[in-house]
Amino acid sequence: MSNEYTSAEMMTVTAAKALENGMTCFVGIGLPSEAANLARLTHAPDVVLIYESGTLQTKPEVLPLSIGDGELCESALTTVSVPEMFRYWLQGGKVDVGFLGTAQIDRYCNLNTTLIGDYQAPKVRLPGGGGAPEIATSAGEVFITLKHSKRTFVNEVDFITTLGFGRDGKTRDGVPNIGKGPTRVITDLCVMKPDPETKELVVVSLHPGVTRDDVIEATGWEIRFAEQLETTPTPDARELEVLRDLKARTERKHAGEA
Amino acid sequence: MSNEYTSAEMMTVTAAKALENGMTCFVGIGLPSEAANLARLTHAPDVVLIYESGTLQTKPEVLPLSIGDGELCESALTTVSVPEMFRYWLQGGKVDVGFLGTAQIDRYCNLNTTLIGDYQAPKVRLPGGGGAPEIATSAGEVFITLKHSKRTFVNEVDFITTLGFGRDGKTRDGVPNIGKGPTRVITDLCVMKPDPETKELVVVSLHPGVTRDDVIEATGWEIRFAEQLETTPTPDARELEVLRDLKARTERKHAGEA
Amino acid sequence: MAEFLSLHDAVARYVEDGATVAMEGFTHLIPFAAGHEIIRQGKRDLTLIRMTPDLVYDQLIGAGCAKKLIFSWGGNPGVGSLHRLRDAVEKGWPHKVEIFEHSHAAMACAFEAGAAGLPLAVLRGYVGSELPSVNDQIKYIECPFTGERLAAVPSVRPDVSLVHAQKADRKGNVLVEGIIGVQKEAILAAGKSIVTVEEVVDDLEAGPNACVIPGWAIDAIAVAEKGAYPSYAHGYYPRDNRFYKDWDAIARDRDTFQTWLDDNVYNAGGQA
Amino acid sequence: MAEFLSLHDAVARYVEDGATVAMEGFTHLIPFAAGHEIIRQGKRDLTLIRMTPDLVYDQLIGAGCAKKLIFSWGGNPGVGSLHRLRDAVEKGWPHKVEIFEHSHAAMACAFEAGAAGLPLAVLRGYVGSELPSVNDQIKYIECPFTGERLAAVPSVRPDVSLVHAQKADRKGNVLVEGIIGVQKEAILAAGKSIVTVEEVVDDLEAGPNACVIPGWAIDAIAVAEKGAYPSYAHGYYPRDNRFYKDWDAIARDRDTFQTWLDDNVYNAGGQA
Repeated sequence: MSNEYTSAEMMTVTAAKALENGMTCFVGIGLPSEAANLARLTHAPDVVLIYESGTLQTKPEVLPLSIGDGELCESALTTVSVPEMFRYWLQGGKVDVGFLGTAQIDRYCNLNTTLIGDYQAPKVRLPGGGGAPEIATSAGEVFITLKHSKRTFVNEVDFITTLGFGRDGKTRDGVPNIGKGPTRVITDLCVMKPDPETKELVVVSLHPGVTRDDVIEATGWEIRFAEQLETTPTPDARELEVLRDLKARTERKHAGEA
Repeated sequence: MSNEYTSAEMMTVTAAKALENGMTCFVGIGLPSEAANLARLTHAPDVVLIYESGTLQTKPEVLPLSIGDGELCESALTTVSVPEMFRYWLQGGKVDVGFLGTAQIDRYCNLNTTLIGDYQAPKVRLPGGGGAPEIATSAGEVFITLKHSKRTFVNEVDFITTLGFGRDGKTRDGVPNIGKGPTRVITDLCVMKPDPETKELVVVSLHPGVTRDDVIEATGWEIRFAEQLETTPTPDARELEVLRDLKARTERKHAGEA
Repeated sequence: MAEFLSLHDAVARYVEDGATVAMEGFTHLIPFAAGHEIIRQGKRDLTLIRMTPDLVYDQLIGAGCAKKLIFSWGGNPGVGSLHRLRDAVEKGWPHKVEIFEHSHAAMACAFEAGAAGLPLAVLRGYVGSELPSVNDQIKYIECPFTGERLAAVPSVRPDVSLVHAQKADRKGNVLVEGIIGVQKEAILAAGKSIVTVEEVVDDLEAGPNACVIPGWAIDAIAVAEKGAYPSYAHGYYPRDNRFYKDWDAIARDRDTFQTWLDDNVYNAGGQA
Repeated sequence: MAEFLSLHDAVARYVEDGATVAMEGFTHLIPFAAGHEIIRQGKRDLTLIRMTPDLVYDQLIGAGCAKKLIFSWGGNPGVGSLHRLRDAVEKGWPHKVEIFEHSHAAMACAFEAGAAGLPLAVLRGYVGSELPSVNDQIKYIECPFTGERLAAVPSVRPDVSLVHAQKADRKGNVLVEGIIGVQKEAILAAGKSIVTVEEVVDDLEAGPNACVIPGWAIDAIAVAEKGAYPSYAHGYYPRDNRFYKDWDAIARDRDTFQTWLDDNVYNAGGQA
C-alpha cells in the first residue's frame, strides 16, 4: 500500500493520535467517532469509548451511523439509561476527554451547532446542542475535529451552543468544577491549541504540504501561528490500512441493511 | 381446624383485610410484611408488594427476616436500585399504600422509631427512620399496625420520626404533593381511624372479646370511640390456615439456614 | 393497570388535542407506529417532547400535529437536517412551531426528575452556553451547602407518553432492553402511558435487574409489530439506515413529503 | 484502572485514619470481610457512612474505628438493636460516636447525587419529621418554577467506598446482581473504591443492561470468598439468619463482643 492519503484521512489519523491509551472518551458522532475508533484499533486498544446513548466501553466493529446504533450496544461492556450516562458518567467526572465536532467554531473555541443567523429568525436551523454543552464543561478536556473552512472557522460564532472559553476567552475563569475545556482542534489542514494565556486558538502544527496561507485563507479571523510551528507526522501504512478497512466494513454493513 | 385464634393473628388478619386487591403497597418489615403477604395469599392475589430494598412486585414464598432477603429479589418482577426505588416509585407517586409499623404512636398518628428520651441523651436508642418518613408522606395513604400498649400508644411521641398529622393534627394542611397520611391503625385490640376533622385517632372497631376498658387501659391518652362502634369480623378458617402455613414455612426456612 | 388495546383505540383514548406528549426511544425503539397513528387521527396543537426529534417528529410536525417542541437535538442522525422541522421553524410551514431548546443533559435530567415526581431537575449545566438566553425555562438555584450555582430546568411531566418496547407478558409487564434511553422515565413521568410492543409473551425471560416496567404503571399496551421501524428493536430487526438516508430527499420537499404521508400513513390503515 | 490487590493491601493503601468511608450493600452483599480487615488494621477516627449500619458497623463501632456515623436505619434487621452502636451513642463506649441521622430516601438521594458529581441532593422529604431539628445537614431549597419548598441534603462523597460484588472479570469489570442497593453509587461517588468479589471469571455473562461497573471506575479489587458472610451473595450463598440472631447476644455484652472480635477478627488472619 502506498503512503498517499487524503486530507480527510490526515485529519482522522491526527485526531486519533490525540487519544492516549487508557483514556476515557465521550465520543461525538461523525468525525470524532471515526477518529476514536481508529485510535482503539491502532495505538490505543484500551481507550474507553462512551456514547451518549448509554453505551459504556463500546467496541463497534463498524462505525455507527447514529449515536445509538445496535452495534454500539452489542459491543458495549454494559448499557445504562441516558439519564445515568449524563449524571453518573459525564457529570460525575468519569470522562477524561470529550471528543466533539461542530458546525461553527470561533477564535475562543466556542462551538455553534444551533443555527446560522438570529435565534428568533434563523437563516439555517442546525440540529442543536445534544450532549455537547455539558460534555465540553464536565469532561477533563475537549478535543475538537472538523474540516477547515471560512464557513466553519468564524470570527465569532452566531450562537454559543457549547462553551470553548467564551466571547472574551475568560468564561471558564473561577468557575468551580469545570474541565479544562478545548485543548486541541484538529482539522484537515492543521492542529491548533488555545494560547495558555488568552485562550485564542493558535496553529501549532501544519499538516505536510499545507502552507500558512492555506490556513489563513480558510480561517475567518486573523489566525496566529506558534513560534515553534511543527509539521504534523504523516499517517503510517498501518493507520491508513486500518482506517480504510474500517470505512469499507462500515460502508458494506450500512449498504447491506434492509 | 377450629376457629380459635390468638390476638396476634386477629391483628394480622385484620391488617391484611385493609389491603384491597390491585393496590400497590410499600411494605415495612415485620408485622406489615406479614399482613401484606397474607393479603396476597388470600383475598388480594394481585396486590403489588414493594420493599425498600428495590424489589418490585415481589411474591415471597416465606416471610423475609430482613427487608432485603434473597427471597424478595428472586420472586420479584424486577429489582431496581435503592435510589430508583425511593425516587421513581415512592416519590414518583406510584404507591397507593404505605404499610408501617412503629415503636411509638401518638393521638395524631405521629410515629417515633428514633429514640426514647432526649435526642442528645437518649434513654433508648431505636433504629431510626429508615424508609418511613417519606413513605408516610409520598404514599397515597398509610396503614399502621402494631401491638396495643401504654408503652407504644403515648400521648405525645418523644420524637416525630415520621409524620402522622403533626403535634396539632394540622401539619399536612396546605402542604403540596402530600399523601392523605394514616387512614387506619390496626392493633391486637381494635381498629382506629383519624377523626376527619381533628385527625385525632378514634376507635372505630373493637376486636371480638375486647372491651372499651381494655383499649383505654392500653392507650396513653384519653382515647375516643366512634359513635357507631363496630365489632371487627373474626378471621375465617382459610385466613388462619394460610397465615399459620406461612409462618410455619417461614420458621422452617429460617431455622434451616446455615 | 395496563389494558391491552389496539393502537387506534389507545391513541384515541389517551392522546387529546392540545396535550403534552413525549415519545421516547433514543435512536433505538422509536415509536413510529404510534406516531403514525397520531397523524392518522389528526391530533392537533400537541406540545411534543423528545430529546432527539428524529424522523418521527419530523413527520408529526410536517403533518401539522405540533404546536410546540421541547427537544435537545433535532437532526436526522448520521444524515443531516430534519427538513420538516426546519421548514416549520424557519418558514412556518404548515404552521409556526414554538421551540424550547435544551441540552441532552438537561432533558435527560428533566425526564429523570419527572419520573421522580419532582418539579425541577438540578444539574451542573449550560455553563457558558447561550441556550439560557433563548430559553426562559432554564433557571438557577444556589446549593445551600457549597454556594455553587447550578442549573435548574422544569421536570418533564407529559400528559401522555408513548414508547415502544420489545415485549410484554400477558399481565402487561414490559421489558425494554438494549439502549434504554429515557423510556422508563418517560412512562413513569407521564399522566398516561401507551407502550407498543413487538409481541406478547408468556414469560419475559428477564434478568434480575432488567428494565422491566410493571403493568400497573402503564395505561395501555398495543401490539405493533415492527412498530419502531425504520429505527430498530434490539433482538428483533436492525435499523433501516437506508430509509434514514432516503428520508432526506422525501422530507426536503413539501410535495414529496405530502405524497409519502398519503401513501405510508393516511392510506396505510392500522399500521404503517 | 482497577488493580488486583490482596484485601490487606487494598485497605492498607486506601483507608486512612480519619477518612470518610462508605461501605454499602443493602442487606445483600454487605462487605464484612473488608470491614474486618479495617478492624484488624486498627483504623481510627473514621466517618462511617451507610444507609443501614447493620452488624458490619456494629463491629467497627465496637472495635473503636468510628468517630462519626451517617446513616438512616441502625438496627439488626429482623432481630432488634445494634448493641455496640447503642452502647457508643448511649454510653460512649468505647468512645462517643457523633451521629448524623437521615431517612433512607435522603441517604439514597445523597448517594445518587454523589455519583452524579453534585454537591446536593434534592428531594420531597422530611415533611413533618423532626429529623431536621437534630441534623443541621438537612436544609431546603425553593423550586424556581413552582415555589415548592424541597429538602436538600449534602451529597455523599466518601474518601473511599468499599462494596462486595459477585464477580469481576480479568480486566477488573465488576458485576453486581440482585438487590443492588446503592453499591454503584457508592463506588462512583467515592474518591477511591475497593471492591471485594467472590471470584474472578473470564466472562461476566451479564445481560445488556446489567449493573456492571467498569474496571477503570474502580481502584482496587480483592478476592474475598464469602466476603459478604453472614449477609448473602445472590447466586453464591444465603444469608445466615441464625448468625444475625446470635449477634444479639454476642453484641449485648462488651466482654462477649471483645472475645468474639478476638476469635473472629483479630486472630482470624487474612479473612474472617
